[in-house]
Amino acid sequence: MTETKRKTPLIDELEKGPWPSFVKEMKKEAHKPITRDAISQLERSYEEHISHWKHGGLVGVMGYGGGVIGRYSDLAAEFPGVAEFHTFRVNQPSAWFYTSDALRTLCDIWDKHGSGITNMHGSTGDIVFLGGTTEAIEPIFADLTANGWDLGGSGSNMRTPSCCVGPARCEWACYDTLNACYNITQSFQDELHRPFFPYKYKFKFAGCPNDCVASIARSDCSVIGTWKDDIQVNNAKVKDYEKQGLDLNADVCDRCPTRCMSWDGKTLAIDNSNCVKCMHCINMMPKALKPGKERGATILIGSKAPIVGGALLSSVFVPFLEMDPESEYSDLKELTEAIWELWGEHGKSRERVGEFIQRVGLSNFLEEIGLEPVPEMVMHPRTNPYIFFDDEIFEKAE
Amino acid sequence: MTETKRKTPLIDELEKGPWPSFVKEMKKEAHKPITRDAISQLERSYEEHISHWKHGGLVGVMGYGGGVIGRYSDLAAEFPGVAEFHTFRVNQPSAWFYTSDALRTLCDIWDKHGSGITNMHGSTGDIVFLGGTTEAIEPIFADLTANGWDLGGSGSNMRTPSCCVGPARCEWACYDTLNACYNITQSFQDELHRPFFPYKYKFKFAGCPNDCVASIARSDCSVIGTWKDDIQVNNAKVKDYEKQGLDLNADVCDRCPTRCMSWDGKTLAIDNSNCVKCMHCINMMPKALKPGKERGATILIGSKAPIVGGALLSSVFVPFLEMDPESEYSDLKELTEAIWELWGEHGKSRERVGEFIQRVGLSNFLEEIGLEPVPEMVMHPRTNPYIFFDDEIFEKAE
Amino acid sequence: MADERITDIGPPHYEQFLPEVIKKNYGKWDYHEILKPGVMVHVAESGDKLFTVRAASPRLLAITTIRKFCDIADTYCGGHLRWTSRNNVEFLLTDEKKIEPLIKELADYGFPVGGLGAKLSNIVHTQGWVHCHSSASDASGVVKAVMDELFPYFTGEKDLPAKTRIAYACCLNMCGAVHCSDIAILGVHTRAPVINHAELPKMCEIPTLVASCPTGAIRPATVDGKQSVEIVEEQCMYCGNCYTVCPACTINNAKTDGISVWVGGKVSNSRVPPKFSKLAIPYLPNNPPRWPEVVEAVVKIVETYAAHARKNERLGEWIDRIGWPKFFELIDQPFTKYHIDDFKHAGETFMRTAQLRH
Amino acid sequence: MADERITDIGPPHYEQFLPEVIKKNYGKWDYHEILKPGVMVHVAESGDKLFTVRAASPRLLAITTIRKFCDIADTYCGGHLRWTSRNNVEFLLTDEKKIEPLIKELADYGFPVGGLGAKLSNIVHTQGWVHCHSSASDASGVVKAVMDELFPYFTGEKDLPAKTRIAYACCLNMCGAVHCSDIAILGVHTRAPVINHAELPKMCEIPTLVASCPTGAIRPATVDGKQSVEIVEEQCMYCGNCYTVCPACTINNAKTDGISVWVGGKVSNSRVPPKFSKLAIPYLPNNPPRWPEVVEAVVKIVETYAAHARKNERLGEWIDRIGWPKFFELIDQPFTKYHIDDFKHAGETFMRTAQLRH
Ligand code: SRM
Ligand code: SRM
Ligand code: SRM
Ligand code: SRM
Ligand code: SF4
Ligand code: SF4
Ligand code: SF4
Ligand code: SF4
Ligand code: SF4
Ligand code: SF4
Ligand code: SF4
Ligand code: SF4
Repeated sequence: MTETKRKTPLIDELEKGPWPSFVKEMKKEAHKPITRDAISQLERSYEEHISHWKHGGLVGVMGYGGGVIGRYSDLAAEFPGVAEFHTFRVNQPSAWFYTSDALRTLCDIWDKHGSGITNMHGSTGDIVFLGGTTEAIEPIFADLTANGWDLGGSGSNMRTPSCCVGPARCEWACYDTLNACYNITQSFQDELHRPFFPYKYKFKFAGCPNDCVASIARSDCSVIGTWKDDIQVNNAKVKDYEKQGLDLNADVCDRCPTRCMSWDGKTLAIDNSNCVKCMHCINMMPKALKPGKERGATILIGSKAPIVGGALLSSVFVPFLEMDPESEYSDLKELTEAIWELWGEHGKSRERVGEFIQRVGLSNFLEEIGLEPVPEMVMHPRTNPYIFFDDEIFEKAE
Repeated sequence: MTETKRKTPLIDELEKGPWPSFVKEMKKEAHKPITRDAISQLERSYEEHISHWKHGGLVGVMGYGGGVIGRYSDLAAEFPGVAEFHTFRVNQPSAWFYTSDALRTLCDIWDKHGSGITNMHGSTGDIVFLGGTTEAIEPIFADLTANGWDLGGSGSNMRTPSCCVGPARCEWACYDTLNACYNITQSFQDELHRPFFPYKYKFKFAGCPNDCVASIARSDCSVIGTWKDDIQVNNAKVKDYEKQGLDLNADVCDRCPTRCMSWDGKTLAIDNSNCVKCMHCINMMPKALKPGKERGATILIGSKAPIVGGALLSSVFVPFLEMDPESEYSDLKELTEAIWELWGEHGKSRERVGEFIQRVGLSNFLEEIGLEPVPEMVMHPRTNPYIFFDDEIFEKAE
Repeated sequence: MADERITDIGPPHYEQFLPEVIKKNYGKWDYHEILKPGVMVHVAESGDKLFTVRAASPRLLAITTIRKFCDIADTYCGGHLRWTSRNNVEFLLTDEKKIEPLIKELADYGFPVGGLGAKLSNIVHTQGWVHCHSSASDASGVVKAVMDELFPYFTGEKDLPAKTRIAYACCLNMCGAVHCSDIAILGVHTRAPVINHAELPKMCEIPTLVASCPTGAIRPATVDGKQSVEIVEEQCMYCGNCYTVCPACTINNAKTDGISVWVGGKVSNSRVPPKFSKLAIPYLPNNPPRWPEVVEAVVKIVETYAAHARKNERLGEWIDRIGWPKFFELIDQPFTKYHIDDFKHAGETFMRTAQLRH
Repeated sequence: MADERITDIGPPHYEQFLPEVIKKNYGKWDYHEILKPGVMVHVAESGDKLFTVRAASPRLLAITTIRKFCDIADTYCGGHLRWTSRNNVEFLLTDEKKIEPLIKELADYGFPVGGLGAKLSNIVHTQGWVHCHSSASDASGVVKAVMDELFPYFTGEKDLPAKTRIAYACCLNMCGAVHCSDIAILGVHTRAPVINHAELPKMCEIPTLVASCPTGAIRPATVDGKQSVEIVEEQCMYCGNCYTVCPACTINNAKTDGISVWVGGKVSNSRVPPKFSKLAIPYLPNNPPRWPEVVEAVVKIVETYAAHARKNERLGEWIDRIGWPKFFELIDQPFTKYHIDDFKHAGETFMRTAQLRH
């Protein structure tokens, strides 16, 4: 292991213990001067309880508005290796599947141009190359694209979409998340690379309501698989679960949010008209139950972290949308474009679409994008009587 | 029945039908010119679909700021009888108990001075004398007080407190609602009659969480009886209810909000530490179950109708307060005075205390009135990270 | 001195109005039982019994009627009666044999009994055209029209799953627990106030008026050289608060005022916490003397609830169980843009889960 | 032309990375089963089986390690592997016999397996002092310190009632699902930014800066004759948004930055709708390299949850069942004024029912 410039007793402490150590990881690349200085500067932060990074100026790939996050050390004199320490967001393949060959190619590129340390993956889903100089930006990009890779998003644009493992490995996928994620990413390359929105816009694709990509909490457009018809039940296998010790009443029926199921020791009766597709019973008995056959997705809009108006979860826009790959997701794209147009024109700078909807009112927003209001969009109708009446009410009332 | 000035075919329609008719009631007093004109003007409103009353100027009893609502007709020329048509709010006795003698006295006073029509009772709880002239105000007041009655509240002051029937007739009363209501009303006569608050302030006293005076929805201070110890259970009588057809599981145990009860056909087991005192099980089986013996009340603050900031329900201030009549409710009075002082000084005009608390923040409000925050005050702690930290956190953290 | 003004005496002490059986058993009641529609008994630990007969009331009562009630109370109840928090009148007896004659006399006088237990009780309501300036419709008339139709649910002739509370208010001030009722009927203004610029400067303080508007729709303006205000119509949601503080901002409008219907509120803490009522029907026309559109809509809601809900399930609990989409389908009313909240905390009502029925 | 710049090609198509067994059974999986900690099998309708071995990862990986993973994948998995949405690495096999050797090789290399099913999975986290300018604390270090202690809950040595998701973010920007986690650990600034008045006019647009503050604490001001801003300290709740838009408003503070702990959030729609995490502990000191106060508090919460919750009950579901007062009692932390919401929709969180445990 190459020596760092200074002793690092504090972070060395974190090489101990059973959980894999990020310090060990950094040190694995300490033969690179840039990484060595990153380690030293980190030790300094541990000593002083403060970050030594500064905001980035505008750095990036020619013609792209995003994909590179500029970062500079405020201790550049002491640690010249990290004077520039930018990150590169490389658009991951759908559901983070790789072959060893593909990964080695990526490693080679990063070995050649940067720190050799990565995040697998960033919170938005990208492969993150952590720490490179301004000079290296174009060469890295050239090597990436030459090998079939491209950058992901940053700044006020569409961000890199991501998806759950879906039909590739999961029996519950209600639509093809990998295909949808790939298709949307490819169709909106311009919006991904060239910021022109009021703020960021994220897509996440989950194959069922378990939402294994946290789409409802972390994406402006959350596409969550679901179904319309009856849950598929194999009663013999339900019985098997019972024999193996599952308490059908306590662990399944009583935990159903609408209590629409009952078990008499032989038949699991489900009032499917009151099933809200929560997945719980299916999760409990993967061999015995399956989502229905008429499948699609619920489209929810607007989740985000707290900045500035408070965190939001996405809310229902389209209760059920067919997600046939043949259609190339034209309905979803149309909806998306209508949203972008309205928000793009009237959204304030740094106003996420979820906040924008709250500011202008959901009804007004729907009217502008041409979507009919349906009761599925709300937990309950308004409780306050402050209604803006249009003239049409008098006609309707006659 | 005396003739009104004009035919009243529209409201006459409402003399028909099985429900007691307010039109018949009005006509019972149509021998009085004032009432005759009130009837005629009402018919006019039915024809024209609009009210013909105008705002009151300042009318009232000498030395009082409230108790009389001034009202004038905008058709005074046509209906001189109702040129002035004020209402008098007479403070009802606790829980609306009367003797026929007392009622006859009230009827005589109103017969002598006014329209002879009343509301038994107004929504706040007062006896409402409906329709009298400005001239009649002082004479009515003199006759009332001479007979032991006084006016209730209106305007920006304490409003007439009211209470449920409580220990007078109800087996579930957890404190003496009639006594508390009377005591508070008497103690705060000045605040009731002489407006000096930013807006109105209402008290309602309910003997148990059934809240038969809708206190949690309609009073700035809602005093709701509750208990601390275990529900009193008579299992033999539970069994009787079962025999009479009550489904203990479906109708009782499964409807308990915390599901803290179970019934094995013999014993009703209650995990009292998880009972939230909702009353449901007791309501279902009045002969078998009773609230515990260690009784008191929860004090909740701030409910109101929608004007201006939206409707509010009251929220928990004191989870459990003893309500011993011997104490003269000194704790409740102290709390009330602290609230009035703070709101009185800093509340905006026409800002109810519930809105004021939201504007300044519950924590700040509590700090000012000297009440400790407890988790019972909230459904859950904050979800947003926008915390105003004081210096004390650093000390605590050490 | 005979002339001394008496003030601040407060209400008479309640104790003098309590019947002997109550004084004796005050706070010592053991249980109660509903004996038949409108009649219940409370049994004390001592074994004493108190019978209550509950009669309907239009709330607006002539002193003639009150005196009649007094006579009835003297005959059957030793002069003892009370009113309830929902404006029904209750006769308090100790002699069980007098119940039937009492009921008969009340009925003959036009006051049916009922409203006890899992029934429809009286409609809490407000002044309307009988006494209030800001009413968008009458109160007593709508209540009468609705109760005439729902009468069997009060008397117990028809069954209900649980206590059912209807309330009526004639404007957004909502003088009654309208905002927390199983069914709330609410008079609504639907047009911005018309300003009388000639009167305004004389009658109203402009800063107070401007501050009164929750949406900030009112701005100071000079009209015909006079200081007055203007209202940005698109920002006005017709709350009438400006009218309350300034009579020169007339909100009443004979053509466009109407009635809205709200559902699913409750007050008690029983089973589920108290709930606000939610918008079911934004606007129905104002058609006196019998408001047929309103009556029809309310009856439809009550009948649907009666047919579908489970025992002890309040209207709001039932809707929560079946979901709002199903509710709108069952009552045959459209879901419109008006149903979606757009006030201060609107976002808190959006459906932020994929838990949906399809 | 070799020199032509390639752009907008997007990510490679996923299909080329899928193992044969997946291509063949794509969308035709029948069920899965967890075979042992960290190992599951998916069985296709065809009968084909796909085994997954899930290994821990610190997320921050050296290319040296990734290359090692590639070698391992070549040996056991025909070169196939993937990462999960919580940054674990999954090895995909068809040969059951290779599972044990694979696990051993991973363990030898320092990468234990686990995190499947009702277990603690990896901590989703952010950059911290490794890369971000606005971090109130480090990210990877806190995660490492916590996971070292909670390790048995990842490997399955210790049981948990249900899936348990911890997330970490180093500032209020919350780059991760911190706001909807069973346990969220969040770096917090606790002092208003310090303004560099000399630099500010050069670096930042004043109107944008003023608009960036959610509480309106920032006002334009002239300082030493230069256009700059001032911050009303009482209005600042340290969100750092001004620092994001203007580097001259430094929010980092070595003395006062600290860590808060949040609980009870979730993302899935299973049983109960998704929930935000709620504040459990407002402030703990920032003590690298092992943050003992934070570790202790988080361990206490996990242990209490493990000891008290029912099967399949997520942390937030458990708290909802027992009530917040009990939760604070059990984890032995005080309820303070900081726990009461005072942001925009604060009133919506007040307890508006008398349903209480006493
Ligand atoms: C790298 C990454 C964290 C990580 O360690 O994984 C990250 C890093 C930053 N985020 Fe983030 N965010 C990252 C995922 C997220 C997520 C999670 C997600 O996408 O699922 C969120 C929450 C979801 C959301 O979008 O709301 C997130 C919410 C934010 C916010 C607050 C946005 C809001 O509306 O509340 C900011 C503030 C901003 O935009 O100025 C922000 C800003 C930033 C900046 C650019 C800070 C800044 O002002 O310059 C960080 C750069 C750090 C650095 O030094 O590289 N980051 N950020 C993640 C992106 C990697 C990737 O592309 O895969
Ligand atoms: C008479 C009564 C209605 C009735 O028919 O019973 C009534 C009548 C009026 N109320 Fe009320 N309120 C009456 C109980 C209520 C209640 C119910 C209660 O107290 O339980 C409420 C809802 C609870 C609350 O306090 O919020 C109520 C909420 C309002 C409001 C809205 C207050 C708010 O903060 O949202 C106003 C508007 C105002 O204060 O300017 C209001 C204003 C008025 C005024 C004074 C209208 C005005 O601006 O002049 C009404 C006079 C009508 C008239 O012509 O006599 N009235 N008012 C009730 C009082 C009788 C009594 O003393 O017993
Ligand atoms: C007389 C009265 C109190 C008073 O001081 O005037 C009263 C009296 C009783 N109430 Fe009540 N309640 C009275 C208004 C209320 C109200 C207030 C309101 O309606 O505005 C409520 C809250 C309503 C709401 O939630 O919206 C109310 C919610 C209850 C409940 C809870 C019902 C529920 O499950 O939600 C019970 C328990 C029950 O009925 O099982 C109850 C039970 C009772 C009992 C059985 C209590 C007892 O043991 O004596 C009394 C007679 C039964 C009845 O009416 O069915 N009382 N009760 C009020 C009669 C009003 C009327 O004329 O109809
Ligand atoms: C691999 C992964 C998807 C991916 O594309 O990467 C995945 C895979 C599976 N998830 Fe998941 N989930 C994955 C992240 C998530 C997330 C997102 C997150 O944690 O940020 C969630 C939402 C968590 C939340 O609610 O906060 C998630 C909520 C679920 C649930 C619902 C659990 C619940 O009851 O709340 C299930 C059902 C179950 O476990 O019974 C589930 C079930 C499953 C199953 C059993 C589905 C299947 O049949 O294959 C998969 C393996 C089981 C496991 O991990 O226990 N998965 N799953 C993710 C693994 C992350 C990890 O490394 O731990
Ligand atoms: S979200 Fe559903 S479909 Fe996707 S991996 Fe999770 S459980 Fe499977
Ligand atoms: S999926 Fe959820 S809602 Fe539907 S039956 Fe199963 S447990 Fe109930
Ligand atoms: S609130 Fe409780 S104590 Fe009072 S009358 Fe109703 S049930 Fe009885
Ligand atoms: S009072 Fe309510 S919470 Fe308590 S045991 Fe009875 S039903 Fe359950
Ligand atoms: S609800 Fe409105 S119109 Fe009706 S009495 Fe109250 S203030 Fe007057
Ligand atoms: S009616 Fe209400 S919203 Fe309209 S101008 Fe008047 S105060 Fe403002
Ligand atoms: S949470 Fe804050 S400090 Fe951490 S990476 Fe995101 S923006 Fe940077
Ligand atoms: S840290 Fe946040 S609250 Fe404080 S001044 Fe900056 S933007 Fe405003």
